[in-house]
Amino acid sequence: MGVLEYKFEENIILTKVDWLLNWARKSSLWPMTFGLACCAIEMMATGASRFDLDRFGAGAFRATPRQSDLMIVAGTVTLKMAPCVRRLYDQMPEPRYVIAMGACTIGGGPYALHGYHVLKGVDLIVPVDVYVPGCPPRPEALIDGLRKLQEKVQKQGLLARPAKPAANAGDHVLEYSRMDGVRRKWEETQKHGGLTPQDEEAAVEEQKKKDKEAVAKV
Amino acid sequence: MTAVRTYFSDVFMGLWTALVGMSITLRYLFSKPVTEMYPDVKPRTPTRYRGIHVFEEEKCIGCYVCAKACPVDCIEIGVVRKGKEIKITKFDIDYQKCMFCDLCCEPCPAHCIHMGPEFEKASFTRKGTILQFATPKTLTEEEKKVEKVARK
Amino acid sequence: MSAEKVAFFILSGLTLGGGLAILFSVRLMRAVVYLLVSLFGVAGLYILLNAEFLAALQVLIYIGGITILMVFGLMLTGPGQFVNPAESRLKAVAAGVSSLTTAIVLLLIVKKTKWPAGTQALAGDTTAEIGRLLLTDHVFAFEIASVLLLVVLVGVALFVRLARDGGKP
Amino acid sequence: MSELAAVLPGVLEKAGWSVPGGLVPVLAMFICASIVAAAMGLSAAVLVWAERKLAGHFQCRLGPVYVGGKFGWLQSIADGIKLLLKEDIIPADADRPLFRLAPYLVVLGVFLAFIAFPVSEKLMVADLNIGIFFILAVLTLEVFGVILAGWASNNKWALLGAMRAAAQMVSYEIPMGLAILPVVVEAQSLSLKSIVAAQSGGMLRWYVFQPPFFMGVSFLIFFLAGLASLKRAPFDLPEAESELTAGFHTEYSGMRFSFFFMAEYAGMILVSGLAAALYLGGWHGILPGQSGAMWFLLKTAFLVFVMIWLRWTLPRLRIDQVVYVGWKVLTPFVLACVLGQALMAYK
Repeated sequence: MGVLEYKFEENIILTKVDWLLNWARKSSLWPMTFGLACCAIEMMATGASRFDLDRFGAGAFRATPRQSDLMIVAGTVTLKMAPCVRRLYDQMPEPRYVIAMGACTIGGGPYALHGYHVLKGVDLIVPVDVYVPGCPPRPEALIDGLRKLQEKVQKQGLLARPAKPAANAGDHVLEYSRMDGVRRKWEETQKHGGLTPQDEEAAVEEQKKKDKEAVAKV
Repeated sequence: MTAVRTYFSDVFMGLWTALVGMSITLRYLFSKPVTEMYPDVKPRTPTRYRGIHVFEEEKCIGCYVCAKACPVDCIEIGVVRKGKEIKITKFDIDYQKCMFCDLCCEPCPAHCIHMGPEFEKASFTRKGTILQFATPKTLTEEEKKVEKVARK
Repeated sequence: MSAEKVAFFILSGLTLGGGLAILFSVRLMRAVVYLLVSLFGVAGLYILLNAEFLAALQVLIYIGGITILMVFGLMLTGPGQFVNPAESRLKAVAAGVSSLTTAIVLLLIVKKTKWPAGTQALAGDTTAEIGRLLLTDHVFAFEIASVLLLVVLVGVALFVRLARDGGKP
Repeated sequence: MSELAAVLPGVLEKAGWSVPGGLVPVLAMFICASIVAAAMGLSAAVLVWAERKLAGHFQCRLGPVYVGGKFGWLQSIADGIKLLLKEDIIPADADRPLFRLAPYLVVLGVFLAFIAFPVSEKLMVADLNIGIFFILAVLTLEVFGVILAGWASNNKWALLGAMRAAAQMVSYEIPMGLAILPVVVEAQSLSLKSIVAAQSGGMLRWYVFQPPFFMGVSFLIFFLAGLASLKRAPFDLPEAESELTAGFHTEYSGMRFSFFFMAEYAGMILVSGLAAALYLGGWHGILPGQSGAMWFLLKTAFLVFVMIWLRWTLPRLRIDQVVYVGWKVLTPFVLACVLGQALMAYK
């Protein structure tokens, strides 16, 4: 999609085409079969008969990241699993979306303060589109998150260049570079054994500061 | 001879079991779907369901007991006390951490915090998952000085 | 130029081009794909000769059977180049001599043979005729071929059995 | 197609376009090809929607509801547009030309097979005198494409899927090919048109119901072998999700993946249609004298429904079970059927 994106000024026809393309994307968000912990059970329930994710066209769970559009990160992301999550995200073709499901995924959950082995929020490694709180969220809550994501997808500008940059245009850059900071720090400390949560937070803060400076310069 | 008999009975049983399975699925095809039409029909959560908290600000006495009881430290309370008058300036619950264990509601002496029936709080940002329950107030300079914000 | 002629040149181009490509490709898997192209060209030529049955047979047996068998074998290897060009000079010389002799012999045969030109078009449905001939005039060849295949089948089954039972028949 | 070529000059003259006489057959060819392609794509889209809807109801769910209209009519359209828009990924270590070629081969195989597809007496592109044999032959292209896809992806799951596909398809082509022999012996022709024409005169003349049911058994075998060659459940080992991620198309995304998808669903229609034409009397109706494309489509739709029904009923077999069924059950049974029918014909 990269070739055509944002190459045209906004006009009526393009807005219509945009609407159509966005409609197609939001009505066919195929999730990846990918569960990490207890939230995955609720995710499966959401796909099953009583809640039926397929009603929204999002029921075709694909086993391979190459064919899926949506990664529902369902469950605690441990530091050991984090690189795999990131790799799976990298393997998905654009446009791709991420739903962070459950407290652990959003910000570490019960492990937020003292969990030495848990990633404090999956948005440190992949850009998250919708956060669904709950421990674990009800299937309905996940469906609510999916609906929110559909709203977001419908508002995307694809072919037409948006009149002004979207409010959160810089966010993803921030998320990416922040992740790089954490990763680097983590790899460094790996050499002399282990990374404490304080180290990680410090790295995040440091990177945030750097990002802000970089953004301010731009 | 038994080998031959097993062979033919296996073939027959293979076909027969497939047919039995198919008759069962056919029955389900014509039975009524059990799906709940969630966004159109809102579900009624069970009476003791532990969803997003309900906070009654006027009852709260700002004693921090709930925050102390919280095993994951997700409640943040700000209070301004002037004599007997209590002003709750902040009552944030961080749903990045909250695990809906109900331990905050039990010790509350004023019975001002409850587990509610709500669950739809999906947000586009990480910050959006920290919910502010206290009504926003403008504080005077004097009040700002005496405000106590506590996490625990 | 009539449509048949155009088709003939395209198809023979495919056949010969595919054959040449097999020779010059260094990756085995691609060579198999070129073989596919070449065999398809041959099948097309059969259709031009009104021999649809033979064409379908060509596709079914050669593409559906032989190339798939080749690919199946190749899948046990990895991607990349396999041909090691000219290990020794002696081999290259031997290969050159043998291919040259083959070429000369083939040329001589082509020159000596009198190619009878068909004077009339064949009947539309050659399939029934093939079937009749196979079971009347050529029944002996037909039966010999089937007996040979049966022997191969039984032999393979026996070998597999021997391998499984550890050499005891 | 020949009818179209005969009618075409008149139509062109009416429209006021002058086309040299030599180009008319070419033009007819193009028109036929585009009609077949459009019909194939459209029917595959409808079938994808139907399968999702039926799958839902088989599991007491609803299937697509919100996407366009009441029954999610537009679901396949949305899927199609989305797949078009997806990023097209070719893995760095893949064999690029072969990786690109494979999906086209798969679609080409099914597409070519539709040439001899007998919808009704008039509605078929070409009545080849080797019709059914031709279809079996070009379907092998699909097998080749699948195996090529698995190899070119340079992915272990894709490779394993492709090897399974090769083993399975080679072993099921034999019962499938042999299963049509009783019909050919009875009809004395390979042309689908004359095979169907030989079954006119009511339901009892259909080949499935011919005593002593050699052809009934071979219908069952043809259908099962067809399922296996389409890689559909319970024979979906080449793309077994739980063990091989997505099998031979693990590395395919977006448009290229949708080619495999389309070929599978078009193949379902193809195999069902063939079974309907060979054994269920094609375009002939239940009562003598009834005929028309409607009947053929109804029978095909029913067989497609049975395929979907089977998929949502049975679990996946193991690879050794699949090969066992192919070689040790279907092949002996179908050989017995061929022998029996030949003896019947000899009298």
